[in-house]
Amino acid sequence: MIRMSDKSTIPFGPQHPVLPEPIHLKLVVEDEKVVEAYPSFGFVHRGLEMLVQKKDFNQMVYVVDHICGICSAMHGQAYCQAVEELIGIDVPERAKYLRVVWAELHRIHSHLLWFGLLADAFGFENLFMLSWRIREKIMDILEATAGNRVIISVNIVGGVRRDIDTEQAKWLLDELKEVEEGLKELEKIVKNNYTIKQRTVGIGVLSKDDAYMFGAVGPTLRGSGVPIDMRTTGYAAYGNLDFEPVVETDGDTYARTIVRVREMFQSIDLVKQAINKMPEGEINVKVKPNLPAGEVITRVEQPRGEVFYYIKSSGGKNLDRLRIRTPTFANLASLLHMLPGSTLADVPVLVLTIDPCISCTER
Amino acid sequence: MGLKEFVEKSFKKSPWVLHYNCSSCNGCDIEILACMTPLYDMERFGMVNVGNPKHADILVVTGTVNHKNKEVLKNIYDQMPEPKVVVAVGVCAATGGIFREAYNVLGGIDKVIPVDVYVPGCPAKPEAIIDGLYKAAEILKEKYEKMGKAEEVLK
Amino acid sequence: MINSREVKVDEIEKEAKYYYDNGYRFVTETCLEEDGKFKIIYTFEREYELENFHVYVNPAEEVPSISKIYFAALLVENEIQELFGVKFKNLAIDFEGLLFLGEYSPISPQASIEIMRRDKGDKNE
Amino acid sequence: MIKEIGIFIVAVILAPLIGGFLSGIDRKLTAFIQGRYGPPIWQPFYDVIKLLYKQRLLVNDFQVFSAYMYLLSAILSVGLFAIKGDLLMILFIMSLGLVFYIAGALSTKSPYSQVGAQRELMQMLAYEPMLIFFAIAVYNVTGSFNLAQIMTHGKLLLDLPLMFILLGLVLTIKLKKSPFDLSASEHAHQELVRGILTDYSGPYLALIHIADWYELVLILAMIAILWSQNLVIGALIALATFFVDIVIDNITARMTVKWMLAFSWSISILFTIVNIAYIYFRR
Amino acid sequence: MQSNLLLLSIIFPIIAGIIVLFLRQSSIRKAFIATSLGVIVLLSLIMLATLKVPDIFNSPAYYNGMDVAIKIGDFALLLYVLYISFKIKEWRATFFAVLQLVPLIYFEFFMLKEHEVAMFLVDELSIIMNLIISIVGSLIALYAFGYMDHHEEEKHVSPTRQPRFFAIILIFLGAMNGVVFSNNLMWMYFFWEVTTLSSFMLISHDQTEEAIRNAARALWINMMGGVTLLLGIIFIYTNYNTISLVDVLSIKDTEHILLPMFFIAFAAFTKSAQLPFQSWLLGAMVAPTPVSALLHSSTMVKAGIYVLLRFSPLFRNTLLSDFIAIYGAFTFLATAFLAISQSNAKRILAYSTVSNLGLMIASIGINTSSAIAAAILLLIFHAVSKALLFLCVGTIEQHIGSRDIEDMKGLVNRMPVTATITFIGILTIMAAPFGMLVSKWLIIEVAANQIWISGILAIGSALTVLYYTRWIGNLLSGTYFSKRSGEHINTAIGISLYSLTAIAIVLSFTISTLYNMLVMPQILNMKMDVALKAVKGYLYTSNGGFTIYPIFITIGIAIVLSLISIRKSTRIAVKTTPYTAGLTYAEEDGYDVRNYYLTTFATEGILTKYFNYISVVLIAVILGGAIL
Amino acid sequence: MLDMLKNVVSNLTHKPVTRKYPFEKREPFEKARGRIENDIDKCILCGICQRVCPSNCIQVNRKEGRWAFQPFECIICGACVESCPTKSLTMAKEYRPISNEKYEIVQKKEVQNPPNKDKKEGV
Ligand code: NFV
Ligand code: SF4
Ligand code: SF4
Ligand code: SF4
Repeated sequence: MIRMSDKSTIPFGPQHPVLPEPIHLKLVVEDEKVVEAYPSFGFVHRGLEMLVQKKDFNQMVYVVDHICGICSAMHGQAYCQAVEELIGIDVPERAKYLRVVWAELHRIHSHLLWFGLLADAFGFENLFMLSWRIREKIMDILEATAGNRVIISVNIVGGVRRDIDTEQAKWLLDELKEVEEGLKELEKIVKNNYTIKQRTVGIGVLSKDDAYMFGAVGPTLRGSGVPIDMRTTGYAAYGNLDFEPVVETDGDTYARTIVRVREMFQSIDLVKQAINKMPEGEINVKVKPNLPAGEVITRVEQPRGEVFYYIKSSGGKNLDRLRIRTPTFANLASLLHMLPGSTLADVPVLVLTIDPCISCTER
Repeated sequence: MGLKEFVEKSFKKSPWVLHYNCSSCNGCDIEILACMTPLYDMERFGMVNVGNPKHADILVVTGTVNHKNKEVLKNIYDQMPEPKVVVAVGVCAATGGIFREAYNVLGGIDKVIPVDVYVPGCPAKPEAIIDGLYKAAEILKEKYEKMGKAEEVLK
Repeated sequence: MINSREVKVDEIEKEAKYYYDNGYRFVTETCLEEDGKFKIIYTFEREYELENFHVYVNPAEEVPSISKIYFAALLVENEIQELFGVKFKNLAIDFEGLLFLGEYSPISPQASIEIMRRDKGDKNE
Repeated sequence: MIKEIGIFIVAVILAPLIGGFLSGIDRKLTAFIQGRYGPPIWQPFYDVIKLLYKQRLLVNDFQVFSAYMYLLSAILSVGLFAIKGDLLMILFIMSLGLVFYIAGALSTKSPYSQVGAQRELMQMLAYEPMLIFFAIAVYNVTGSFNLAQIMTHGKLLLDLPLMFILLGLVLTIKLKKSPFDLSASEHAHQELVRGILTDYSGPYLALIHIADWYELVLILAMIAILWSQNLVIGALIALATFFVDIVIDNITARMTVKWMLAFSWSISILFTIVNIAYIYFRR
Repeated sequence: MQSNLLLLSIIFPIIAGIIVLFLRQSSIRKAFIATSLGVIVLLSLIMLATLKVPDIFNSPAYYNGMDVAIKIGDFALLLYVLYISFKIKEWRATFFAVLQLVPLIYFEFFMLKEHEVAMFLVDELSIIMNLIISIVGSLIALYAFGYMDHHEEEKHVSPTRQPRFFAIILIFLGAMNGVVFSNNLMWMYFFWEVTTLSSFMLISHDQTEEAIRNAARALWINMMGGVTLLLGIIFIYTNYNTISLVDVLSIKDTEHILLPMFFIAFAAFTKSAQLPFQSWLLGAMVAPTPVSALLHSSTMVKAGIYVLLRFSPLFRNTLLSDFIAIYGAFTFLATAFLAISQSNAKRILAYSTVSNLGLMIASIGINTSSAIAAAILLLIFHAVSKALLFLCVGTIEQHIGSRDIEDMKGLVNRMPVTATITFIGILTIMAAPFGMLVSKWLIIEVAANQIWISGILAIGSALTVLYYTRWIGNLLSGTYFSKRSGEHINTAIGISLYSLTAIAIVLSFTISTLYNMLVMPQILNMKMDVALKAVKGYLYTSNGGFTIYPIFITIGIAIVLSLISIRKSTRIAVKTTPYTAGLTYAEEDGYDVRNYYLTTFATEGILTKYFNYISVVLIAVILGGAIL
Repeated sequence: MLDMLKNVVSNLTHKPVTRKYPFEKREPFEKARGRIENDIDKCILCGICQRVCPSNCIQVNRKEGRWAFQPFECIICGACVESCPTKSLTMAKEYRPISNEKYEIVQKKEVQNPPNKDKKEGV
């Protein structure tokens, strides 16, 4: 007698249109209800951490920039901050502000991108188009200021490579105003659309304690009511800027969406503040070609949460060890917690609710 | 216009795109997605993203091949019906780009499947991707013409 | 610079429990090679303050997993097990070395000390 | 008889042209709604022709039969509609085709197409009763299921305003548009890859597309006969419904199966009862 | 002569059955049974050809003997039921047996004034029933040759219990003929009880605990029906002083008829396993499959429908009739719902049977000429198709050891013939242009101005399509890489499967002839105007029409085209694996999707509970309709 | 849903925002990084570019006077351009055109022209 299993198993990925990135979930479902989910990663694993052995610490900036195309500048920033701390140099003030500007622009573009994908995951094509349309403005800004649309590679150890002059700054603020208008429209849509609420409210609920103990970070954590935001530690120029972590308390997909939408407004505000407060001056300092020995941990708030950089050096041009724990990696545990018990239709939404970035995760 | 011409034109006018991200850094992927969005709108050329190899004519691959996804890439390629064209977007897909030396990377996708069009750039600009796809559509048409002959030979 | 204290391998669980009970959040574990041994740094956080401790592991030793205490440690421990070849015991879910690497990838690629041999058949899922 | 055969053939030839054209308009309009230009109007024809001449990729033999069955029954139902057959019978023939379409998808062993097929079954469960309700309501007004007789009535819309809305709903479900694009969707990005269509490929996918066009025309025709006094107006009403459906597609997210069943059943039962009560009240 | 023929068609199977009991040698027994079955079929064909119906037939020479025998039989049967109910401690059966015994004694000895009534009333309805009983019944019995051998082998039954089995089957066939031919209501009652008893004995055939428990349930529920049937007859007699069916049917003054009609309808409900009595039919699925096919889908449960049809003119245009319609429609919908949550093929078929019986009852309740026609058509087509499906499931179960439709995934590769036949069987039961669907069309068409009923029917039919479609999908699933194997089919099994398939298709194909020959005259008998006409595959009423040939042609074209396409494909097509998101496809432990059983909405248990409550209320309403 | 409707209506009444590439080409931004170009005349073959390149895609061979560049490995980061002492390396704003095959750009110092010589790369 050939007995098939009582439950259905459905592969979700690696090639799947909802997730632009390859990740495989083996879903065990009953009717449409997901009973268990077994993840399998590694389709993007390249082994970039080990490139420290082959590239010197200056070249590594470009490598970490290419860890991910979405949060690339912030990876560079985190890495540079770590190395700078290791060497013990102080970055010029202007560079710090510039880093804030680009980081926050990245945050906006990343959130808009995510928002589009989420809309796509619950089948709202028009919203996807809308949010990506708004996003193109940011891409233009990035290209105009840094030279590339996606991987801008502006950070180097000791500062930044490019400057934003006053004229460009003014243009940038004008463009941001338009983005802000678009975002307002977007916010209204999210808050008032019945179907979106049906698909997000109460989906993927993560309680405050769970979120905290599963080590969730970023909007995933803040959507559950825990106000942890690395930017409040005041790295780069954040110490001089005025902002509060965005927190929502419901802990469901909707709350996380709202957190991200509000963060975009916050980011626009931060960019404005940074540009207004930006002092004149140098944008980078020269660094010596050799590193001192030591280990450093830095943490930087990425769009998806805090990234954790550990570097260890024992002198020389190359680092001994670079270790990156990305926000998605930290959030995956929460995802695995949320998946069982959801419905199949909600799986894409749930996967996207933590805003997964697999290339970050797997490096 | 005769039927034959119309069919050939159809192949050029309706290339369906399948996008597979094969350990890329997302940079190229989001640019491909950007091609679908209103500002670049690749649907003007009849290109739609189908997400299913069995419906696709053009396989757009970003990123390098690593040990885990080379089979996936091969499977997807095999499940596409002829005529089919492969476009490698980004330098990763061409040679492995900056990841070449990492331990889990095999190199460009041409190590696994034949590639027809290379779109350089890191990431490739949306304009370049559209160029690439347009070129791919032309190659698709040529391949169809060749395939028709192959079929005649079979008969 | 980081400060971290050394603990013994069999005290890991106790320490983790201590942090758990005191409301610390798990951040990550970092593995590196030092003088033919593996050093695993455990990092916890409370109110933006990091707390670290580390252990030295002999290549042949098995490390007790804290994934039963902190579920979040599951992935990182699997990762270390896979990329370095350090064996963890009592993992909540053991991916058996197929979390990141494929069947034909190099074995424990981030470590120069090789301890793991792959003798499993087809499990590439 | 000869005349009827003539009409049958003409309808069968015209319907896919109209259907393809409409779906071209659909795509163009959707594009405009999203702020872009979109494909040329003739795009669906290019697509289908291209698919027809692609290589055949088969998973099993039954697939082929299913695709043909789906297409042929769609053709038959449109033809019968054109020669003014029995409304109920047309609906049954439509569902015959669907049975094969779904069974074909179920038989292919791809998890996505199977889940898609299951969902399509649910969708069928949602709209099939609506269509029968519609037929019944029409009967209650005109006293007949025969289209010829139904069409003598002229302004059915005034009697059946709610059933008209139901038909609009059916159209949305049939077109696989948001919020009901569960089993597959017009757009690629959805959780089931292409859902029920996943394993149909090449020429067979083309057959299914053509069949979809037939069904689109059929449902639009059903809407049109609500104003059979002047079929031009009827056609305009149908097109307006089509337009509204496209707009709805663009302002809603995809919903879940559960929601769809609950919604469509409660709406259809409520609307039918209210509407029929209204008919008797008007008498 | 003709009445002797009728008598023979009742007596012969019974005698043959008794003889079979003593034939211990397998080959002789089989030969004997086969000949008897042949005789039975022949008899019914002769009757079809020669009987001038409708008419009453009498054979005074045998009347008294029969009558006395039946009277004795009545008591013997009830006492036997008492005995077994004691033995298996089924007190409800005891209770109902006593409840029958007491009125029976009173009725037979103190009320009934002896006067002779005609023995047989035969009209087209009886002929139809008789044809179903003999032809379908014989084919099923033939099938049982192969089935029972395998069954006993599997269960290690020794010594063989086959003589008992076939004896009961044969006796049952005779009894069924008795039910449909009898003019004397008391005879009908007797045969009715015989069918109950044979059902009990066949359900408990395997003698397992579960079998006995379920058989006991079937027994007591059907005994309850027996009580009400008897009560109905007694009421009729007290009011109209007759137990002759012909006389009853010609009653003009219908003032007192409704209450007995309710009782009879109640009996019909129990026999047809309508809600809330469906549990016995589901339990009966433990019986060997031929039993399920014969008794519990195609013939015995139809006795209820037959009785209702028979008496339907008496309650035409009454509130009772309307309520029966609603009740039937409700059963149709509710059991269709229940069927959706099932993955056990036999339970699906059982629920579907109940559901279809409900549909027939609903259309009898609607009680217009087209509705009755639809009911009769349904009766015919359902009997053939459902028997076929049951037999298919039986065959499949013996091969793969499971009757779960999930286990039938890819069956077409393992058992190509049976799977194809099952596929066709399912098609004949749910898809146009086959008879079942045509009848359904007719019912919806005639019910169109009864909103409640038509609404229920609309949803119910969609549900029916749902649970059959996914079964088809499972049967035919597979890829070019699936393991294939040939199939060996036992001759007896083969003959019956093939002939049933052929009958199912041919009957659908010749639906207009069938209608004109057998159904329409029956409608006329019932003194109704014929609204439904049929010519050359075109059935039409004044409201609409259904034509079947174009659909057959369509299917034909599809077959031809796909054959061409597949043949062409072998040259240029690539046989590929199903899409699995890019993972390497593995045929055996690939990804697998079960059907949706909607268990997240409601489970069978809960639904059954609520549906039972509703149905009890509905029966109470029917009673109200009868009294008012 | 009405907010979305407003958006729909405004989109329908306005011209699409699509940039009609390739029919209308946009001017690249001032700072855009398109592709690197080497003015071999200015190049002194110092090899700094080779050393800073994170992607190892420049090979300078002073003896042979050969400056080789793998355009399909270059990530267009601009590090080489910034560090080139003679500014012989420049960043062009236009992106590198697509191609049917990979190639290598080899420039020789001694040879006057042609400056660009394409050669298929043998990977
Ligand atoms: N935010 C972010 Fe990353 C990082 N680090 C992470 O998961 O996007 Ni690609
Ligand atoms: S080519 Fe560049 S942007 Fe594209 S995937 Fe590779 S590293 Fe990322
Ligand atoms: S750095 Fe400039 S000058 Fe030196 S080799 Fe490179 S291109 Fe020539
Ligand atoms: S742009 Fe960057 S990657 Fe390209 S050659 Fe120059 S340094 Fe190397």
